[in-house]
Amino acid sequence: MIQKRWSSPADAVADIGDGASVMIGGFGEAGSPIELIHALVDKGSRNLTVISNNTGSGRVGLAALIANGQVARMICSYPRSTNSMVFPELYRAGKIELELVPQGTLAERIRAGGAGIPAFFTATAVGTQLGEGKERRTFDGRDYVMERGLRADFALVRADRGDRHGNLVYTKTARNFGPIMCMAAKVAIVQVRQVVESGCIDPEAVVTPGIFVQRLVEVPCPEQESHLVKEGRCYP
Amino acid sequence: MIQKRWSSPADAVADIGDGASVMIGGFGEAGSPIELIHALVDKGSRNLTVISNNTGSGRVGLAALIANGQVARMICSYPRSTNSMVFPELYRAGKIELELVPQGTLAERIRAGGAGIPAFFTATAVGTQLGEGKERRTFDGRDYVMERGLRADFALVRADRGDRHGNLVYTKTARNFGPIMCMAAKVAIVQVRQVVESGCIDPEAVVTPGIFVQRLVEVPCPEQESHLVKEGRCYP
Amino acid sequence: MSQPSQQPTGWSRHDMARLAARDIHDGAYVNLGIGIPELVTQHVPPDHEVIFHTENGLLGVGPSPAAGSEDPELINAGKKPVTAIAGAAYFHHADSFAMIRGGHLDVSVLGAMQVSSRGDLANWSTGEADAIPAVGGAMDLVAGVKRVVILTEHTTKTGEPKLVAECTYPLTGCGVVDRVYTNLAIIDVTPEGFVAQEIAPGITFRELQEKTGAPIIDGRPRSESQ
Amino acid sequence: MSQPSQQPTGWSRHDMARLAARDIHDGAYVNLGIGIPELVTQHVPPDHEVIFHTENGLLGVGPSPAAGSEDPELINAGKKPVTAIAGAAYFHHADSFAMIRGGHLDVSVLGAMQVSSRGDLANWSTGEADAIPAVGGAMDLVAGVKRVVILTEHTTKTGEPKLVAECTYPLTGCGVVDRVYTNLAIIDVTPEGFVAQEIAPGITFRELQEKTGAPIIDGRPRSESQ
Repeated sequence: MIQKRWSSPADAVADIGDGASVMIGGFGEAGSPIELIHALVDKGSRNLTVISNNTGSGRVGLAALIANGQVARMICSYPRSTNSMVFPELYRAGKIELELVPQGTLAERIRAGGAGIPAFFTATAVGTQLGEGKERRTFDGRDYVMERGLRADFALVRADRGDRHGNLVYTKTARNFGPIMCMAAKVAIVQVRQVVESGCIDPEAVVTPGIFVQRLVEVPCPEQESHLVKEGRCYP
Repeated sequence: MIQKRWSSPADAVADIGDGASVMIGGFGEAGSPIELIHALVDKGSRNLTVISNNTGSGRVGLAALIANGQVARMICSYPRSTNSMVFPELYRAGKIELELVPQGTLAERIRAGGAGIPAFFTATAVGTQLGEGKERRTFDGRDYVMERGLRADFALVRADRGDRHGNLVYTKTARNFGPIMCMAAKVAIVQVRQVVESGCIDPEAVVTPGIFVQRLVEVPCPEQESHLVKEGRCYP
Repeated sequence: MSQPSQQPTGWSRHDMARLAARDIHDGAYVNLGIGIPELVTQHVPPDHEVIFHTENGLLGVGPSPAAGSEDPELINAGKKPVTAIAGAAYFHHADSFAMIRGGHLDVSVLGAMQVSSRGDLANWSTGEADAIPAVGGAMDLVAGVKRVVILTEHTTKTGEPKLVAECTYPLTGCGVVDRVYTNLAIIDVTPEGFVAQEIAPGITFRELQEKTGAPIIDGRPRSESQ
Repeated sequence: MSQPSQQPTGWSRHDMARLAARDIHDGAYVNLGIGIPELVTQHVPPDHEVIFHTENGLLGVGPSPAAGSEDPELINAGKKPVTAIAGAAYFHHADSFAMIRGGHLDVSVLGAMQVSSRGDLANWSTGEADAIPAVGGAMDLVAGVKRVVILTEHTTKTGEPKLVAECTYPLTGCGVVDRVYTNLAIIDVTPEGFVAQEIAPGITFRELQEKTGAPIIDGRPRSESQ
């Protein structure tokens, strides 16, 4: 029988080793899998490449993972925000690498990776610093750059509900990068607010079909990153 | 106020002119917008390029459009089926052109067209007749061919329900090419079983967001292609 | 009695947003950048329905929620809480940028650090060695959306022109800007360079030219020119 | 009394489907082609859960519907009516082929016209001038799915070998086939060519070799070899 449910965040991330590439869902705190990230902080894997839109806030969640010195390289579109100081400090100190990618190109590279597309062309970033060094090509009179599909060893994602087959639905704008990161990772690890019986999610409304999900962990009441930041909390 | 609802199939297709490119949804009869196709037969536009997975059955729907001599060129993956004789006859007689495309490449080319991707690479068809003449390239030790995004002037699509904003949900495997064809056409024309009030479709469960839809026509009881074929019906 | 001489400041930020909103057609799909562009939502003409898109996965952004009813999972690209209208739709990031890159959005309203008379836009980086580079979705928006309009103060806080002959900051896109709304004027980017279409009350064309880092053509109807 | 000599025919189609089903691991995601591969659904071991994918947009294909309860909007890639299991999901064609092309499916079970000892597969066209070419999703499946297995009669109706040194029909894919189940044997495609792993009862290795258009290595455990 298919049973993708795992007992705890710690179990679910236990095989994320040093040097792994890890996609982490979320746009700011919305959709950020904070319990899975904290489990990865506990696990202590180092030299990670993290692919995520942002770099976290305060000293919890993704920011805690970075502050803990576990991340060697970030691939992201927007590594700063109001309460983001961990990444900037390490970046200025030369202790973390950054590959800056336009947000839509980042999303499409992840989707391409998941869809078996090794490369595609986009007009985004043509003629800018972020397009430099990239193969350029004209189609129908317009210039494009070639971008590569992006895959990862693991994805950490937060969804709303899931079933034992791994089918997922999300909440509002917390959906963001979750579905495409599940597609692009060899092992997609998802924390959901609730695990439901198979058949409880309308098959017409499934957002991530179970084939893209390997592990599911129930976290009924996830921490709210912005609350923790406001309280000045630090993880661990 | 946004109101994408049009009064009839005839009105909705009235500006599809000679030489237009038209994507037509459906996988076999499932999702085939038969009333919109029949309206296009009535309209009589000629020299069309039609992009559709199949070529229709019997002498109704897409097969009727082809039989009526309106289609100069088909781009499709599977132009024959049990009850398909119209296309084979015209093809053997040299009266219709065929661009044969693997089904997944066809789907991805349509999605790419809708997503502003002019070209991408896929391993599908490498080393086969359908990969011949295509640019070939190696990424990470594997060979791929380059495929171009596909757009069209119009799309004819069938969905289940829609609202005045153009949001759509589909039925089961009748979804197939509808969502991506709506994305890839300048003007997506959709027949739905029911037009509902905005807000009646759960925003989490919308399959095609309204931005991809230009015209909506209510056809409460669409004809069933297989019934018409069984009865030996001919359109018009 | 003579009034103390005052530097005319032209339009307010809300004026600018109102002028930009006036030019957005009924039924348009619009993405708003962070800052002054956000004010556009408050000035949509009452007989117009405009659908606002936020790149983090929502079409049909509604007004800000009442205090206390914010949902941390319903936010805009600026990570501020929003609401959703009836007829909204949620989708993932790849689908969201398919809308942008695929040319499905009608208008992108963005802020700017610099705009050149060729329509180049710089709005993501000062290029300083110490700065943390962060681009977000700006490059995708300018490359993909049908019409790109800029809402910005005409000059920097220190009085430097933001409308220039050549951008000195790193570019967001080349030749992408269609129109600029500033506190001083509405300026189109044309093959001939900047063309003023409307000038704020109390501002002369000469003042406008003085505060602009590239030649401007006066494109106003003759009756309005001073 | 001597029995009249009979040509041994080996396994039935259901035997072949059962053998293929036996080799599909619990929890696998599987796409089935049209024809003999469709029989695999009937032979999944009772302690295994296998999820069937159909490329026209359904994961979790269930058994055929009872007569009279067919839904023309719930069909498989062969356009036959099917049902959906609890835990199924519907999706559009681009997402469906993202599963295929992206390597998310574990097994693709297909029919064949020819398979070469290098693993080339021909199953979409006779290449005849008069034929209507039709490819469907076969090329995507063989290029994308992790493991490609073939279920086919060992020879054509006229007795020609389907397992050959070189395919003479147009290819579906190059070097893509992992294993072939025929009525005579289970044969792996290896760097050394065809290797028989199991031979149907009543069939000798020599008979198998005679009906095969390329050399076969006997790869059976020594105890089973004849």
